[in-house]
Amino acid sequence: MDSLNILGLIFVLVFFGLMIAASVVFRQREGRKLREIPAFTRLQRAIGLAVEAGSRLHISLGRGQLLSPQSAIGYVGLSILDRIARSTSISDRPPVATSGEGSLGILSQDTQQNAAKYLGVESDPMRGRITGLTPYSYAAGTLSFIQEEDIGANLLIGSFGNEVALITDAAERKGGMTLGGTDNLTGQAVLFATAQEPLIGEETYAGGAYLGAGPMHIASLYAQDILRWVLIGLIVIGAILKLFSVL
Amino acid sequence: MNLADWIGAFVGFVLTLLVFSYLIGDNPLFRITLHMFIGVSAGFAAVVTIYNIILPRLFVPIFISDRSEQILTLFPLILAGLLFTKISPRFAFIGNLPMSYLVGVSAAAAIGGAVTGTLIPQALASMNLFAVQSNQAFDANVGLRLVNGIIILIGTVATLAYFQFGKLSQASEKTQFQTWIDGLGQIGQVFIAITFGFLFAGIFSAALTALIGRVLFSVDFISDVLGLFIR
Amino acid sequence: MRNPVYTAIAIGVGIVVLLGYFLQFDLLVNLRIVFLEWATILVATALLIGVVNLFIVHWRKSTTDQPNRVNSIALLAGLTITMGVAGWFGPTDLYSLWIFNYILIPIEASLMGILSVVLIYAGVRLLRRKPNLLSIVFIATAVIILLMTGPLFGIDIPGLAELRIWIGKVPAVAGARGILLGVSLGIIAAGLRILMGADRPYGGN
Amino acid sequence: MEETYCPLCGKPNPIDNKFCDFCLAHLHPQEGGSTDSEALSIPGIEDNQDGLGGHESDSNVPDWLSELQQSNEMENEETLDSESELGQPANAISDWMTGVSGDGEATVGEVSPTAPFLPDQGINESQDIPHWLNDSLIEEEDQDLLEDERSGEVPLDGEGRDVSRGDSSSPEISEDISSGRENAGPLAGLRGVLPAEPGAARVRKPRTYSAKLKVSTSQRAHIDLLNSLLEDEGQPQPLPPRRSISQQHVLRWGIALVLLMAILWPIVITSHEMPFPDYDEGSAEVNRLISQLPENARVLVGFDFEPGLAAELDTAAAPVFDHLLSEGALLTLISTSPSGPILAERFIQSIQSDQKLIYGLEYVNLGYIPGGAVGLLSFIENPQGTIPFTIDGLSAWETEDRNGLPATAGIDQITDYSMVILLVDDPDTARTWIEQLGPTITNPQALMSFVLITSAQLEPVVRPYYESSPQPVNGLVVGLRGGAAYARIIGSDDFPGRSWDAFGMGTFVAALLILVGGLGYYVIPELSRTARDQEKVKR
Repeated sequence: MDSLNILGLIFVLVFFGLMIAASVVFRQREGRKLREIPAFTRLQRAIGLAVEAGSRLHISLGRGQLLSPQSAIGYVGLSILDRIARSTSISDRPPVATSGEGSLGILSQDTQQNAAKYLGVESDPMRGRITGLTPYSYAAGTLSFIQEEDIGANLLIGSFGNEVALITDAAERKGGMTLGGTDNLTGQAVLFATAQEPLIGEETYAGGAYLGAGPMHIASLYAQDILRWVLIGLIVIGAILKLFSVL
Repeated sequence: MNLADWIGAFVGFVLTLLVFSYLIGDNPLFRITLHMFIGVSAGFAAVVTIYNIILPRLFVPIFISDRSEQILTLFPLILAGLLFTKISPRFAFIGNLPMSYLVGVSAAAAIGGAVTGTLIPQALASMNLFAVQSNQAFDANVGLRLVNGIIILIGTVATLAYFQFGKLSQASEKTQFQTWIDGLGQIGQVFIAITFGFLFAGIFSAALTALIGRVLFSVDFISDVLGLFIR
Repeated sequence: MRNPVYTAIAIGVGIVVLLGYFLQFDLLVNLRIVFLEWATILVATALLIGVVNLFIVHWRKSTTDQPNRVNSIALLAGLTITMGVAGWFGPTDLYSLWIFNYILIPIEASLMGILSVVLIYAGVRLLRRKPNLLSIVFIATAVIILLMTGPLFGIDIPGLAELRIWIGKVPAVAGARGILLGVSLGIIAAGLRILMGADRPYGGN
Repeated sequence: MEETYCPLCGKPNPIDNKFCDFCLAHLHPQEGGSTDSEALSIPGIEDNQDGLGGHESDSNVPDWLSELQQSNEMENEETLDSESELGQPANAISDWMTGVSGDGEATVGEVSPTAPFLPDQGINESQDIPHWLNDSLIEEEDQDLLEDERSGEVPLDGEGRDVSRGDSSSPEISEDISSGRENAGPLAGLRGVLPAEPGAARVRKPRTYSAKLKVSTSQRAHIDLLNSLLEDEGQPQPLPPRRSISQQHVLRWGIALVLLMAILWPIVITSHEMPFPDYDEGSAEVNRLISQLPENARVLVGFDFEPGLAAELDTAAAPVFDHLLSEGALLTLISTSPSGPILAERFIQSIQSDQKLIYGLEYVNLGYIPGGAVGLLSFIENPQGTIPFTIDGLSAWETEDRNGLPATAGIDQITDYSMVILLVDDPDTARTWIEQLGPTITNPQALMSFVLITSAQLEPVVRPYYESSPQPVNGLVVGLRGGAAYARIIGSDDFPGRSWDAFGMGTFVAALLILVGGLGYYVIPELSRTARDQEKVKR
């Protein structure tokens, strides 16, 4: 088990090194192009349309526990919230974030406040709402929020289970666009069928890079791409070694 | 059934109908029910948290533990106190300290959890499919297991390849390698669709069972009430 | 003006906890356990702050003259009564169980029941919205699994039951594993961005 | 059930909508695709556009050529129209020509050759012309000129705007060229002769031009058109009324109704036509493991599901717990979600009616472990240190200086339990438990077994663990199906047959709805679209 732990640490350190290297290299010259993810392309258009039409953008951050791997998707949601808040805060109706976990709610308020400070405008704590504290009550609260507000586009980037179908259904009834991505397998299956623009698995984590949240987001995608093949190589080699009982 | 159960069954029946009214369309009664639900579930979550964490971990050690444990408990007590300033927008900045602490710990926990809880076990599981000789030396179905193992391996690799973000060549024309990777990604998509389809059917089964549960409850309640009057 | 203190705290604590996961030195492991223990208490505190936040927001809504105030009143009533009863008698007392059994479960289970209609609706419309190979494979798999999960009136379609088991054992596992591995790569990247200070979701920036 | 998708915002709209309900964009792009016709997509002139539709086929003709063709055709159409409508003789053209040539001054002025095609009824001075162009601003002599022009009784199409839109100089030029015949000189009688020096022969005193704005009839008509366009722009277009009952509503209602009927039928009829599943390996394994438990075995039970799934997990777990309690097991209840402890208590209460369990003696509720995976690992490594008290504040464990509860007596570490049963609905929670408990379970020295009772949605996530070797999961009861299989194994009559029947009907109807409805929803609009396309081609 110890050797596996060391292997894990090496993996993380290599990841770290690759991210730094990619950010340094691509600061000096243009990096490779990213493949197109249609959902993000349409999202950018939807953001523009929503700002023009004076309707709200709603970012749902999910209910991921902060002390588990589910927190990571929450952070991705927060960086997207930050990016959007900085670009649309000047409009009449800045984006509103809903979350289903106490600490995520506080972080969403902090993120909005940072964005407001950056733009030099007043921040409103009501833009980071906690709509429920258990999965289904969170879905219920977000459903009511969508029904009551005039929302142009809903971004569901966070940890959701099957209850997310209630949110996407409410958004569809209201006629708003829904883009959804989560880390939870059942949540992904539901989003695949119900969201207008579903994101699959790792695609959700690339949201920051595709929406221009910072160079480190793009750098981390390159690191992911390299380590993906390293991982594939390790699995294939390991399988072959297992087959011949070497390992 | 005693009176409390009768009242409870009636309340449950009415609430079930109110929620089902959403199937006809959104309505104010449905929203009131939802809000009540949010309140009740938040109330339970708060009480269980107080009973299970705040009291035994934050306050009890202060009174009944030894000195060193008391001092150790002071840190989270102070951090929790600072965090409570987040309630007021004016003093919210004081709460940034515990929040940055929490974010640091949680990011590390996420990485640690992903590596030790998913990355290593899932990769090992993919490799172990091929450990046929050591464990199943006398298994007649070794061939079949191998074929299944190869399919799982291809599926896993193809699904991972599907997520490739960067284009492999700068040129506008696709290189052969890029075409090959794209093809692998397409295979990966099929595996993803199968997984989602399976999960979707499972989720539906779970939701259907919940629906059946509510319908059974309502039918039983109605028949009980009718039974009362007919008797 | 960014406050470097907060960033330093996040990075410092994060690195200690991360190393504690992989390196089995007593000091590191103990520090990790203590830091996580404190963080657990903070998460619980944050949940209570969430409840207070919910209360304040809806208190304000219910005291202003606006059309949705009755919703806020319902929420406040649910919250205070539950906290009062469960807090006073204990969360597993009979009174608390009455609220749980006859208010919480009927609403949540009914919402789950509604989900079944929502899911069929989504399934019916999927092919129209996204007419591609993925949707066809998705629908076909879902239909096969659904048919073979239930008893199907005792009709035995040869091969279909075996197909269901095989799908669950082989291709569905492969897809799930690929997705999980991809997600864990994403998690590591997102976590490392925080530990580098590239993402700072906490306040004070 | 037909729908079309907005090319701009991508939202679904009823097929017969012209404009998107959501963003008001054109739903059906203008066919023909020329910029001219697009620019002219104004309600008032759509008919005329249809008349131009014939040019669609000439897509490979150069623009300039197609424009010329277009203008010629229009000219012909208009002439014909005017004749038929007003009964004017075919030589009406010569009338206006004479009229113009008769008044030499007028030709020098800005009288456009298009004047005769302009509608006199289309000009409504009082209403249609902006105040800055009102007659009061126009000189009197120009007024006269206008009068002259108007008195020409030009044969015109009724739809003034339509005609004026097609108004360009090219038809007039071609008309001039084709019909102009030289009257005198050596070229007399010949058509299409260019005048040697137009106007040179007409000697006259240079006239004084007014600095005031002069507006010819054609300009006036153009102004009229522009004005009407501007007015149209200014006036809010009536939004296509959003139907309160849309196709989506009907579809939803239909699905809900069919599904409810399908599950109500077996519940009301209570016919029990659906056979229980024959054999389920995972459930059989759980049954075997429970049967092998020693007397008064300590069993740790994890309740990690949402209250919404209580119906499924309660029903699936009921036969398992019937069996477990009949073996005399003592239970420790635990959870990693806040609602877990209450669900656990509720479940125990629900089975109490059959077998009275005494709190503390036969079962104990430890409440919930916070911190997800971290908390769970901590509990597995050190149960007593992680959760020292029960949910109601009692000391949970037996220690040197404290008496514990009988249900947990003898438990010092996690491996002292004979079995761990987890009721779970979330894939991440399930994986967390399996990954954290895995090393303990797969240890060949361990005597503890790990059994899962899961919601149906978790099957692809948990089955690989059950199938793998060594097994981190020793037994598996999946959803209602697994519960029914278990009930059959132990020969229990308690399993609700009504639920199973309704479940069978529900899954069958759902599969049918998705398959037939999905295909119908996709195919019918496709078919009707093809039919429409064919109709268009025919037309």
